[in-house]
Amino acid sequence: MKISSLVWVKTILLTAVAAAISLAQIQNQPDDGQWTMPAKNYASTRFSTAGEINVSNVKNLKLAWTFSTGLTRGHEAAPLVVNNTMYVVTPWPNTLYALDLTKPGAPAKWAYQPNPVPAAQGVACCDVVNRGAFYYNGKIYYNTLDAQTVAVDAATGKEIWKTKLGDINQGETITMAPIVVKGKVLVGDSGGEFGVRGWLAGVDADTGKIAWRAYTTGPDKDVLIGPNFKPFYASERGADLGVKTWQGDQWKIGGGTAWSWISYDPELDLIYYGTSNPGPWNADMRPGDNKWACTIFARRPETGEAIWAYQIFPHDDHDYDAVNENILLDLTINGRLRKVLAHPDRDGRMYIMDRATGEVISAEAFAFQNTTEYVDLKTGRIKIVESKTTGFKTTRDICPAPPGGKDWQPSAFSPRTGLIYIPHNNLCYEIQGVQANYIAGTPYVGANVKMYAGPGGNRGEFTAWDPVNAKAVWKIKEELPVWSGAVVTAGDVVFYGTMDGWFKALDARNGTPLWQFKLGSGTVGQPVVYKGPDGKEYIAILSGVGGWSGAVVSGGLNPAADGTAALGFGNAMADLGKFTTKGGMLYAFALP
Amino acid sequence: MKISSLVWVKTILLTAVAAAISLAQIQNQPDDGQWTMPAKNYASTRFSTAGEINVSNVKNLKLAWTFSTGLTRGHEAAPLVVNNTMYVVTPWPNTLYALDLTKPGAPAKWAYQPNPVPAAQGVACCDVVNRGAFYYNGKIYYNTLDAQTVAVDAATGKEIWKTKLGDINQGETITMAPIVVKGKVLVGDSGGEFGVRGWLAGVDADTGKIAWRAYTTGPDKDVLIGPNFKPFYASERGADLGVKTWQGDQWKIGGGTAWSWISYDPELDLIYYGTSNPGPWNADMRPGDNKWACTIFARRPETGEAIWAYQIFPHDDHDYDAVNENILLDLTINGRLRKVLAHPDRDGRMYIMDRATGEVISAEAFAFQNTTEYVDLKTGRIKIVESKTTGFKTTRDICPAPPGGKDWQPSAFSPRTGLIYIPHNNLCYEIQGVQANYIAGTPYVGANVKMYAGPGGNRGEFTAWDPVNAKAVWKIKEELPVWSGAVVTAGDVVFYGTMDGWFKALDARNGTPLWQFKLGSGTVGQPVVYKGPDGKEYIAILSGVGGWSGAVVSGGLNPAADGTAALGFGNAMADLGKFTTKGGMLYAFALP
Amino acid sequence: MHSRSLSVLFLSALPLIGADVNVLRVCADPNNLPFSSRSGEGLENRLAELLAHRIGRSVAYTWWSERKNFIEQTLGEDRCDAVMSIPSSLDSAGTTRPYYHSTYVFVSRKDRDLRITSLADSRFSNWRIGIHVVGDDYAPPAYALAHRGLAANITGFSLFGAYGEPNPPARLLDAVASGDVDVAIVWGPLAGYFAARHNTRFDIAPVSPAVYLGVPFRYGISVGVRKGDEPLRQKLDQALDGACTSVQALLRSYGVPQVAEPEGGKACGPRPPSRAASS
Amino acid sequence: MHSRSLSVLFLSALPLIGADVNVLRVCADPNNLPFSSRSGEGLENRLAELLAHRIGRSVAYTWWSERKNFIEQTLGEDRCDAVMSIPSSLDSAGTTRPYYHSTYVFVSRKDRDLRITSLADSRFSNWRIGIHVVGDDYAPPAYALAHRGLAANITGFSLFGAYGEPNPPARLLDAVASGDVDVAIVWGPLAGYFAARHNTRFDIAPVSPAVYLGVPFRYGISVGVRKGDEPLRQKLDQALDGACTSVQALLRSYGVPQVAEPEGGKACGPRPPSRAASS
Repeated sequence: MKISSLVWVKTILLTAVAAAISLAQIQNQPDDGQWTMPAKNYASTRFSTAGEINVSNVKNLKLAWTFSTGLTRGHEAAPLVVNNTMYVVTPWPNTLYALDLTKPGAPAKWAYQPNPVPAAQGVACCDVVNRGAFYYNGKIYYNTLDAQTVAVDAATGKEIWKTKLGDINQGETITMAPIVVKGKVLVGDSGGEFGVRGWLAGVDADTGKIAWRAYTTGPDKDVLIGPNFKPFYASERGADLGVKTWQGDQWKIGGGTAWSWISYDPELDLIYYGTSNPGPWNADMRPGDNKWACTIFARRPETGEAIWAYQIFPHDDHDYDAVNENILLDLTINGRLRKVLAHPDRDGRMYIMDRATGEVISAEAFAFQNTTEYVDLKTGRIKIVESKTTGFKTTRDICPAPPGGKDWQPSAFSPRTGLIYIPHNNLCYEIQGVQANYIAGTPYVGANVKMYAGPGGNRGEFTAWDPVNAKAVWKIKEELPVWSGAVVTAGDVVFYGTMDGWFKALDARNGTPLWQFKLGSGTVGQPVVYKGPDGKEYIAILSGVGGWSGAVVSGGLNPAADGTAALGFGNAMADLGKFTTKGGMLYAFALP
Repeated sequence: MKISSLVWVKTILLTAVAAAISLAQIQNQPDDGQWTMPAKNYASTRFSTAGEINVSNVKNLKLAWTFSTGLTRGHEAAPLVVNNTMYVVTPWPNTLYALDLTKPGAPAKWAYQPNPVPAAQGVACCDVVNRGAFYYNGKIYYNTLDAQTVAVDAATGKEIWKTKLGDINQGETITMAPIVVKGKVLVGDSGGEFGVRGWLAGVDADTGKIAWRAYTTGPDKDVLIGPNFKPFYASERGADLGVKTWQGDQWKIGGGTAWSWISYDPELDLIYYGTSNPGPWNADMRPGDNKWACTIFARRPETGEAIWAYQIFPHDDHDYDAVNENILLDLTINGRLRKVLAHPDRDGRMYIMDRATGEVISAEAFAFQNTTEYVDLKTGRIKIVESKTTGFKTTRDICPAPPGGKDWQPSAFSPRTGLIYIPHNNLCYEIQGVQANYIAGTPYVGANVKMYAGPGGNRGEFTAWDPVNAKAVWKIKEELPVWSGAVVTAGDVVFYGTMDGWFKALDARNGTPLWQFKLGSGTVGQPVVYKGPDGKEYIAILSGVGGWSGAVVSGGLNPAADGTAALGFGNAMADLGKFTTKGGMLYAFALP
Repeated sequence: MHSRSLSVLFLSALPLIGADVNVLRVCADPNNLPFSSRSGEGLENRLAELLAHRIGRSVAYTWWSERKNFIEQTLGEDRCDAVMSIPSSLDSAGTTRPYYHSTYVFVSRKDRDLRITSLADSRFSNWRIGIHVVGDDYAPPAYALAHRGLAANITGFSLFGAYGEPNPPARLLDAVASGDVDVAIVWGPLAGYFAARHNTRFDIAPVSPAVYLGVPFRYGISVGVRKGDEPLRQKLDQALDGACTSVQALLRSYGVPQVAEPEGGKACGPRPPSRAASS
Repeated sequence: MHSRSLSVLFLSALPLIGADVNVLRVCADPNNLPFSSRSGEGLENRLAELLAHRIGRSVAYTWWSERKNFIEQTLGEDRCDAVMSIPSSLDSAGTTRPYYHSTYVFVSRKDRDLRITSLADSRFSNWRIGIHVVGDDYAPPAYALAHRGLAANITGFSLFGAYGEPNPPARLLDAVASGDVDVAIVWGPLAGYFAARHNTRFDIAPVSPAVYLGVPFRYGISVGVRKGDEPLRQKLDQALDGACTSVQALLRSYGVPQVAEPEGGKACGPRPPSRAASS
């Protein structure tokens, strides 16, 4: 796909599209100006009905106040706003701040310290991030890096319960934001170390007791696959596929963590989430489809019982996790109203699926990719480009790179434009045989992965996607991977931040840049919109560069990260390069 | 002095006062919109001729961009602006950033890392602060916490030289901003540990070689007192007073460091600076005047030779350093044009002195104080209130407390209003006998000092002072000590920041609050004014709470620092209390 | 074949970086004999090993020079769980029961036979008196002397000296030996340890009175924990009780001069009912 | 009286917290025998003491578990000056000359008398083969076996295991002993050390060929320093040269199986002209 700085791919009739969409989820959750979960609602649209800030006046947007976290690692969390209080979860040590929005400058009311064990920092794969909290029934729920889930009284900051869900000694950490559905706090693990066997757990919201745990690999009883499991495609049917699609006992250490987003459809009573790549990294070491890694699951929230599953990328050999967000929309496609989920995958394709059945309706590429030819809508099977597979060989010019056409950074959907706004990457890579490495006294060899910018030379993109027609409508090029989330409002303004510290507002209809502000540090956070006690609309975002994307910068992708020693950049700063410095800060913007 | 939130003490005729002032220093340094030294000019007025931002439009002031230092200790430095580049010195590890103001968002051009030894952090008395750099002849000069002075190429960030001036193993550190006069970089030491013998050094700006070093205590040859030494008062005359005013060899470990500001009068060719308190702390242990601690010195910049000296507080028993800034002004007082220095001292008095001779013209209190009755203008001797002396006894209700009516935080002077704008404290203390302590395996006893808010209950004040009539014109109460510097402009706006994170603009004529902005962290920095490459006027300040004032908060002065454990604040946050969080960030403001 | 000895060896191999329940994290000065040293030769090193063993943990050190704000920067910032020696009367930390009581002592050359017993001795006005300066303050006996108008007779010796040099506190005993001062007034454990290792013979006598103008010269010494860490404080108290005879032997081996407990209890008796503060 | 012995004792008492020119700051895993342990019993501990002594410094450890990004998080973030063992061919750090070369080895029960010498052995297709998994990757011989279609025969044993447990790498030898696997392919120093301490008798033979499909099974091991820290690298090179016989004795005492250097030089000969990379 050839792109220029701002490409108007297709003119759409806004009113027509908007009319074509039935918005049960969104309309069922009237917007009271609060922001009680990172994705704004169970449908995960990140759409605010606030319209005070609009395409005409957003150019006047000004910073209202700031709040420093005093920490310097990656800040990926979405702040929450409930009852005129803002809740901010920091990276490790995972402090929860409650800021009083009724007072000038939003001073802290209290801070809750979960005191995660310091050792968890050494286990985290990709910086010690946290992606936020969830408000439910007077409590704030979130996870700590040392694999615990906590419930905190939203009014007082008092700890209600704390439950250990994983073991950092086994390589398990938790970085995701939980969601709470029908009294269950839903939590999945992260784990970069080989040997983790992924899971999603349901924890009782009142007591903290673990009600169920659904493993990603292993026999059906562990995966919570039972008689009600009705996957759409034949390839997903059969007993104990979580064992049989592996060699020997490899499923026991097969990865497939559930470290990212969960959505929920109250009408169908189904939760949706994706699982991560299988382990180990080298695909030649694990023949087979490696189920249920790289899979989207639909489960019952109260029991964890699997209802359907769809493995996006069998035998994944590019680290293409299927963990990205699933946006629940009701769309009229080919004249038929479909209850769909929209899933912009690491593999660079936007999966539009029937969320009741698991059928793939379309799976077109939103990012440049050359690893797959198409998804066979009959069989559900993705058609792999053989020349781009990896394993024990050298492969060049593979797109996208392991962070994917898009990583965890969440998209937004506007019912007014009918578009999905996707912050994403434009990265390719090559594997050049093996290189020596050394851990724990032992030499080993690992793939020598080199990532670089995709076609056009820009490493990031921001794409507006028409999910009905399965096409990009406009695109913005960004120098660096766009690693922040997006948010869109009824003012038809879409917001996102960049790793070099610009917080941007675009016209949601056509991508015209309307406003930008230079944050102190690059952002990998998630913008949110709320109504202040003064009745005004505010946009808030955490800055504080880091996360895996920080590792991307430090991994040689950014040419400025090397060679600047002569200009005085020491080793300690090389990971952030010339684009930005570290430091966690919350920024709240409003019209004057 | 009874004060209300905003007291209009005296109406002054602005034009009359302005006309009465001859402003040789300021007029000799045409303002090109740069900010090349922390005090703006050698006269240390911190007055900018910029008038674009004024009392009418400052309410529209908006944040233009931010820059994160990624550090969380106290940020006390003034940024510099030279050739469209901003230079920012951080707290330890004392990184020097060069920010390119010609590019959107002012990205870093380079960062210079002096790599001070980590051990210096353990020696610093009062947080690992740095108060800024000095631009001279293509180079940036500044000091590192481990007692070194560095010269860095302002264009490239390349180190030109680095000279070790002190020894952290002896308790010496450096936190002050140097000034460069006639090819000499002037640097003084800090040192909280007993045993330091204070000094000011002149270092060759080209080579880094130490040209001279003037000790504060000891024989005249060490103090660089020679035949040209002509103090105004008889009490300052006599051979080797730096030895004779001590018992035995106590002068060898007598303190008197020069850790703060230096001013320079090019016409008289004199530099001015003050020395710190004598050691040890308990005054009963060191009978005598303890010269030349608590003294203002006038010296020749090229040789260090002392021309006059005036000991403000002989035998200091309240830790009343004389290190505060000396603002050089030409004022018509009692019908006579006087070349004066204005020195708002820790003891709470504003010393207006003839800077050619060392004569005290007036010394009235700008802060509430009860330790002294008056300064005898005939003898120069301060009249002590005996009941407020300390030593080996319990004394209550002593004002000001050891941080003084004002600490290092620098004042500003406007030639348009004729007023000095003083950010300062309103603190009192008591000494309740002794308490057990323990260092290095040895029990000892120290004074049990408790500080608390002065009259009115507010711990800080911002005072506009008429130096001609030696009276306050207006005062603003602040909840916390005002530990940031001040700056004033030709737009008649005065700026300062507070420890709870408000950056404020007042009408310089009457103190009317015009604008305020909530910074992410409290500020103990120094605001500066510059003209951007776009021709617009900018105000910049570092936030990032800390410094000794942080210790004040943690020392029990702030009742919120205790007892909040139940609301979740852990020990690690107790030093910052409920008012603010940590984190270093530069903020640059401009009109839209 | 050697698996048994190996398993013993692994008992002190610690699993993870950071806090761990099997580890007693101790902050100590790396250059402060006789109390602690990085090489583990100090009284506090030995005591830490002994107590940790009794509570089923192993010792992990955070080395931190014992200057001002030591307690705040170590226990206060959670750099460790315990420090081995602090005065029992200190407010800024939780303290176990005292495991010894010692006193400031007069130190003079044996061959001068000065027989000093009291601060009230009139000869002090003719003597040069060496006293440690500790941070910004003198050691307690200096205050009593200054109160008697003898400030000029005092020569201060930094307890720290140049920190890189070995053994700074011993400089004061060197000054007594060389005659630079007539008498030194030194904290007992320092005097006992360094005098025993000095080429000069010294007379050592406790400072009397024990308290002067409210300033104590005798101090009970406890193990310090974070304020509120009651579980650890109690464990350490039990360990001190159980190991009392070993602790006493340890103190003797370092030449620590002990004085009777204020309550008149025995060193290895039951724990006194309330905190045995010295001031 | 004891002043002489005291001064020796103070040689290892370090002055200040943090960087100091008299200290060699070494990052090491606290639970990774035979290489390193917090108790100082590992090969790397001994080597660090030996080298530091020769360059006139003392050792200060930063304990850091040796997982992924170990080099980046230790040397890269200036937590230390050196790590004792890294492959000579590693790009992410500066490396001294190799001080030993070792190889992956086949380990089988002696009583089974399997006489394995080559990865090409056709019996592998019938065997269960135990191989360490290192982070996200298998140890090198696994790739060769997978390439031969034997992935299903491989059982992975985490090199880390549950990190809190003693001695995780030894589990693989236990599996050979118990018959859970027929053969293990293990990095030589691990095999040599743990086999000598095991109750079972093992046959140990170097993996051949030495390189298969570009993947080396033999590695030169060097001391690592920060990239660009040429002064320290050179000092350590000189120290390794000067201490060569001591280093060789040390390696023997830990049972490290050595193979000839690629250039055919001697272990204690002059330094090879260029970096002796293994791949």
